[in-house]
Amino acid sequence: MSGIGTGYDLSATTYSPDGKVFQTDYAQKAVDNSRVTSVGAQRSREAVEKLVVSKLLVERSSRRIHNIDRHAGICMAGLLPDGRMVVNRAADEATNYKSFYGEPIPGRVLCERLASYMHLFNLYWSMRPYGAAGLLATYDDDGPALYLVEPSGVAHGYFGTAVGKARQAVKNELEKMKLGQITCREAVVEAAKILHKVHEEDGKPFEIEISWVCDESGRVHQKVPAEVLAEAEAAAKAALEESDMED
Amino acid sequence: MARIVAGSQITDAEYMRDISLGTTIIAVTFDGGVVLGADSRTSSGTYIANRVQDKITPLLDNVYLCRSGSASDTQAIASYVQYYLAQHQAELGGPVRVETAAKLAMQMAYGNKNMLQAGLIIAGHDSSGGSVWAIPLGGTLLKVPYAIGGSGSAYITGWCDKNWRAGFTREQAREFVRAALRHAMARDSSSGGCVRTVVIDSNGADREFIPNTKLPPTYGELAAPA
Amino acid sequence: MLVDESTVQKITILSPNIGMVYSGMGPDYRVLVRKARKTAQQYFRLYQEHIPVAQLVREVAAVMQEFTQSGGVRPFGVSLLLAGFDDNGPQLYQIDPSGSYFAWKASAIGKNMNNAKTFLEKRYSDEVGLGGLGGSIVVEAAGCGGGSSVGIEDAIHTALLTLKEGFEGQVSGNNIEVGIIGPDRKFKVLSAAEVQDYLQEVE
Amino acid sequence: MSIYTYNGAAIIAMAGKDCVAIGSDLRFGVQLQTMTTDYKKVFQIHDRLFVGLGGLATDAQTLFERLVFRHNMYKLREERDMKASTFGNLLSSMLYEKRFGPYFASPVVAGLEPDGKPFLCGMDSIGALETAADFIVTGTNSESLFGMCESMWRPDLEADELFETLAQCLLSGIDRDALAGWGAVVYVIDKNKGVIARTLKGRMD
Amino acid sequence: MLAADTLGAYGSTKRYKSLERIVRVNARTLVGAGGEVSDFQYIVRLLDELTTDDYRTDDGIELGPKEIFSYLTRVMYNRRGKMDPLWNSLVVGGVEADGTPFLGTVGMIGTHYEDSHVATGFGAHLARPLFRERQSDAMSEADAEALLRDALRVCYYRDKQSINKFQIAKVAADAPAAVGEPFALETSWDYKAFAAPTKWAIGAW
Amino acid sequence: MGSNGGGFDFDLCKRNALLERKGMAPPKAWKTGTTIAGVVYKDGVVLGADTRSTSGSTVADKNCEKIHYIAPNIYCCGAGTAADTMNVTAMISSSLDLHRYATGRQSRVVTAMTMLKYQGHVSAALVLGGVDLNGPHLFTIFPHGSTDALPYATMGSGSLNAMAVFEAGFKEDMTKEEAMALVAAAIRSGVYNDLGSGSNVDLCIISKEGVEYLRNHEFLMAKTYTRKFPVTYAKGTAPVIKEKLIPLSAVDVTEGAEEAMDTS
Amino acid sequence: MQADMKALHKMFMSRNVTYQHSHGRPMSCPATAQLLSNTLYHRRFFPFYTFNICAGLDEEGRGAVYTYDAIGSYERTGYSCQGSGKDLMQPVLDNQLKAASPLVLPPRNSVTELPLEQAVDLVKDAFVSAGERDIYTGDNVEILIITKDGIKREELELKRD
Repeated sequence: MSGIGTGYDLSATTYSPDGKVFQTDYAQKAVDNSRVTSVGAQRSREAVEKLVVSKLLVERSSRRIHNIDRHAGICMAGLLPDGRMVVNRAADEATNYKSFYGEPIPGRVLCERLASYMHLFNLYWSMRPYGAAGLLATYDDDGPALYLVEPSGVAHGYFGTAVGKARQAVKNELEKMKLGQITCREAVVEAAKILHKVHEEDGKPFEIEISWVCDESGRVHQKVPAEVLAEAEAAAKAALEESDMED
Repeated sequence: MARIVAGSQITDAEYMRDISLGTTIIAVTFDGGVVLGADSRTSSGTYIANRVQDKITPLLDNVYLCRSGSASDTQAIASYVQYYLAQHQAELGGPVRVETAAKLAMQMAYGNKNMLQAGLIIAGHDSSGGSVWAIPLGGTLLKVPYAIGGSGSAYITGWCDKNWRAGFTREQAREFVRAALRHAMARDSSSGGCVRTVVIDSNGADREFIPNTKLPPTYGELAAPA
Repeated sequence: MLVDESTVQKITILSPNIGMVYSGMGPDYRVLVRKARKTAQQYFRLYQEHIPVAQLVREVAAVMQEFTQSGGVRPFGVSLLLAGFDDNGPQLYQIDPSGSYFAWKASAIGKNMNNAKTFLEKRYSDEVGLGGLGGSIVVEAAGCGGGSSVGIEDAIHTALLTLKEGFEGQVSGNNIEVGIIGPDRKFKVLSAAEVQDYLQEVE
Repeated sequence: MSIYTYNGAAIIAMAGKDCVAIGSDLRFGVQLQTMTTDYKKVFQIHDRLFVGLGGLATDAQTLFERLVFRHNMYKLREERDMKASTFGNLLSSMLYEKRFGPYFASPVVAGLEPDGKPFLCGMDSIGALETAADFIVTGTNSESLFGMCESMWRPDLEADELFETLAQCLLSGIDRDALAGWGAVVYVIDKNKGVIARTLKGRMD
Repeated sequence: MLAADTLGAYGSTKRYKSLERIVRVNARTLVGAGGEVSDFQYIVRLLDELTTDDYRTDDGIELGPKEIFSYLTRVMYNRRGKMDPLWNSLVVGGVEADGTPFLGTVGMIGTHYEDSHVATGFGAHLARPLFRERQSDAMSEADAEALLRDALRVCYYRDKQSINKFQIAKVAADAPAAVGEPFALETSWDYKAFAAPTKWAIGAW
Repeated sequence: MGSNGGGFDFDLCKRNALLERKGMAPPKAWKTGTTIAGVVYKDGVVLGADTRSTSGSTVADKNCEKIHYIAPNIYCCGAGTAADTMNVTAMISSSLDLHRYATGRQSRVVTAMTMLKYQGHVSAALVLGGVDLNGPHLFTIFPHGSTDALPYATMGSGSLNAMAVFEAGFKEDMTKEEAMALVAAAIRSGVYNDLGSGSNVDLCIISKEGVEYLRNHEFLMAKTYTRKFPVTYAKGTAPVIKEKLIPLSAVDVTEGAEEAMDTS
Repeated sequence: MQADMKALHKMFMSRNVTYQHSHGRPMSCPATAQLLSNTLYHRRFFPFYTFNICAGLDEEGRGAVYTYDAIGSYERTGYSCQGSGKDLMQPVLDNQLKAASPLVLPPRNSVTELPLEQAVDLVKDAFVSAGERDIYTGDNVEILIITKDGIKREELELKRD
């Protein structure tokens, strides 16, 4: 990552000798260091935990998960303003698609359009890449789906993934789970557990925000109902105590 | 003579327009007589002026007329034909042949073709059995096994061709007429209300009135609670 | 006499407030009745008011006069008595085939009108009641009117007596007709029964 | 321009207690040009009956001549003056007779019945008769006349008060009508005092 | 409470018989329409965009009937301004956030008003007289539905383009907007006089 | 007497057509915007009408009569051109009079209906009601000449409003009171909902026993405000230039002179 | 036309708010009158189908009535009336508020000095008369009385036929 001072990292149109575009890497860095860790799991649900910047912050006011259309939602990690730009773009794509084709935009298409949109910013010197990545959860005729769209323009479908500060820890946990079989509700609890576990070390207060789009929600992307969220958090805390006792 | 302009001052408000028998009319022969049928809706513009009009008018005891087109024109024609036929019957001293009545009506319709808007079907029973005569707008006269007329007939042309069979019994003929009318009324907004049928055979005419509620629903409609 | 007397109707109503009777040729009379009724209707159509007696008499007289002066037609073979009530009160008129007409207090036309008239002159006095019109089947008609005080009863009696005078055979409800009109301006032809009652009173 | 506004007219008739008043403007004009300023549109048939004729002047005049003829014939035949109501019906029949080629005149009849009761009626060009107990108006700007009468008229006005009310209605109504004006004439017919004719000064524009 | 029949007429043909003419815009608002179906579908698409925006902002605030009514008025008025009107007459019914009921109607030229009862097309002539007599803001839901049914029956009798298949949609403070299933009304055709209108009048029709 | 005995006179047609070609639009005849209605009840017929006639958008007559006499047992409500309804019904009424004189029998409603069937030109939409030997009858006659026989019917610009009330409220074999109430409600519905109808409600009940013509049966609304400061003009305020008293013409009636008459 | 009328009202409401933002006080009556004139003329070739009157107090607190045609020409008068009942009401107002004829001395100018109570009485009577004869006038009259101490609203029922 040591492009600093080499002069190769000044614009997205310059390659370093070893074929890297440092602007893109830096953008990815922005995402990785964001204090937000967002988790997508079981192909159609995403959860995100946000570090509470200060006690003065009103709970639930800093939103990370946004609706794009009835069947699609996105959770942004990385620079918040950049994230909003992507969300708005996603919303426009969804609206255009519907007004043109008369039906909701398929997940695949939305992801691909978002990816190419973000990729655009990696081609011209006058633009800097987005310092944000989006976890896109959709449910359409082809079933539920989860995508991760990165600043580089790369986007893949996932059963489960994570992005942001504690992404590696979360991914490890996810791999342990048999993501194919568990139901939506269980997935919410698992996600809450992982997020709590991951945050346990640095002890800073944090807030979690979970939304889902699945059969139970009538294929509509919406915030997980309050009682489900509470239940999940409670389970997560309980799980933490057990693990404290174990080791 | 200068064209009389009296009419110009009178605005053609909805109810002042000439009343039209939007109409579906039908007449069918069967061995031993004929069945005539008609709906009961007359309208002016989109307003139903009369929802229970009787469009099957007696010309003689054994000859009836189905009227479609302009209400005033057909009523005028019907009264003239009734008048001449009555005279003719007196003159003959015996029953008048259906064909004569049809010819008379044709003279009336053909003679005034550019002033009239009348689609007529004349049907009756006489010594030569049941017969149906169709007189469309221009005043042509055609003897036909069965005839359909009025704006509603367009919707049931196919249906009638498929379901018509020579040698209907009296009841089959009546059922054919009822079903044809029902389907026309289901699709043509100018036809509706109830179904009136008249069966004419050797012993005279038998009228039937089927209220709208007794008509079984067609596709897309709901059965009306009694 | 095989004639079903009840079907013979000599007194006719021309307009709600005017009646007429004739003596002479029936068919001629019918023509005049039709014309008179049409004239009355036309007047009403124009003014929405019933035609005054005098005007109708003038029109009928004019028609009859025409038939005395036009080619190809013969005068009407009838004398008419018209009685009516309008704004100018009760009136009785007589029209002759010549078309000349006069207003009478009481009058008689027909076969023995002379003695009938003399009879009337003797009987008549100003106070005799309102216009009354009598007609009998035989070509004989009598009428009396004018005056106001006594009332319609006397007018009828006078008329009946006059008819009886020159009547061959027994007078009865069927062979005598009486038409009356009073201040209610509604000309009525009495039924055979009513005539019969008055006849008793007159006996 | 409708035929009614070829000449221009404003006529009001009003009923009071045992009296009627009828008045009209005095302008005779052809379209926008004024020809004379003393053209009365109200005519006397007999001393208890007046008729006002608005609309096309030529038709109004012809109609008036025919009315006088018919009234004289009636008087000769029936030896009495025509009742106001009878005259109204006669006029209505005469107009309807020409139903398919009508006179373009809209008459107003005002008079006293033999028993002294006021009689008012008005008609359209084909004789649709309208009798009224309060007032009848006609003219090129009949709406302004209607407005005035509707707010000024009160029942049982004495003869003088009736005259004043009618004068005000006529003058203010005329002011808002380009084709009528140049002063006015008002006749007041009273059961006992007979007929008083007054000429009013109005704006000469 | 809104009501409509389910007929999509194509000229004088009763072509489509299960056309939903009342649409649930969101939990608190219903929109019904008469007239050109294609234009109405366009309007529904517009409304969908509006509600999707609402959905996306996901701030718990939803467009109420008053806002939708004013939005639709602007749409209709502006299209009329461009001489290319949406050929519809719309009825907007709903409950505000505080539960107060809302009812308004917009015509194709932008004429819009709120009232406690509205009706479009034939309804204006046939239904409103009944509403004026029997509607009161305090009436119970059952009475309101009965009144609506009577009005629908009259429209079915007298309007050529109607069928005996109706939908009633309701929204209340305590009940989210819902469009009911199509139903048919009982109708009466069995008066003796209907069976043989001219029995006692030979020569009549 | 009438110049041509009640027929029509077409002299002015040519001139009027010329004027029209010159752009002089003919004046608008008074129309009765009108709500008229009729209903058959147990032993008779009830007819109803409003009382407003309009000329354009102005009320010409606030209390005109729209129920016309045809025969002692037949009345007819008219909508359309005011003059036409008045005169058409009067013409038929007078020919029916003549007919009654000739037949000596009560006129039939069907006869009146057949005579009223005009083939256009005359714009009169009629609701004809009456009771004859065949019982109560109610017919509608449209301007172009078509007729309907109905137990309840409405015509005129307010016909839809009135029909709504009928369709909702009609029952067979109603009593006289029920029928009167229903027709009055129908007319009121027209009066309130239709611009062309207004003022009062006239009813006419015809039954075997006879006819009750209730003119202004319901007087709906009077003016809602009278001036607190009525303007009165003292005598002499109007600018009078000339004043003339026109003497009453002495009515000289010459007495009929007695003439000698031969009474041969 | 009701749609144009409401559109104008809506436009004025918003213009008044923006005016208040930039000027710190509501628009004066003459200003509103001028704005209405401009707005109407703006649609010179596709006019607002409305009858317009603008009334209020001018800067000195004196009553002001502005009357308009459809495309914006306006003038300040003492009194005015518009709408389908205009012809019916106009002469009544002239009669009471203007001299019967210009020749009458002393000349009375156009600004009426009727006391409030009589003015309201005249307005109500004018509407009732118009309601009688004009079929488009009726149901209800909304009367706004604008004085220096505020706007009072009165209602008068009319015949509903």
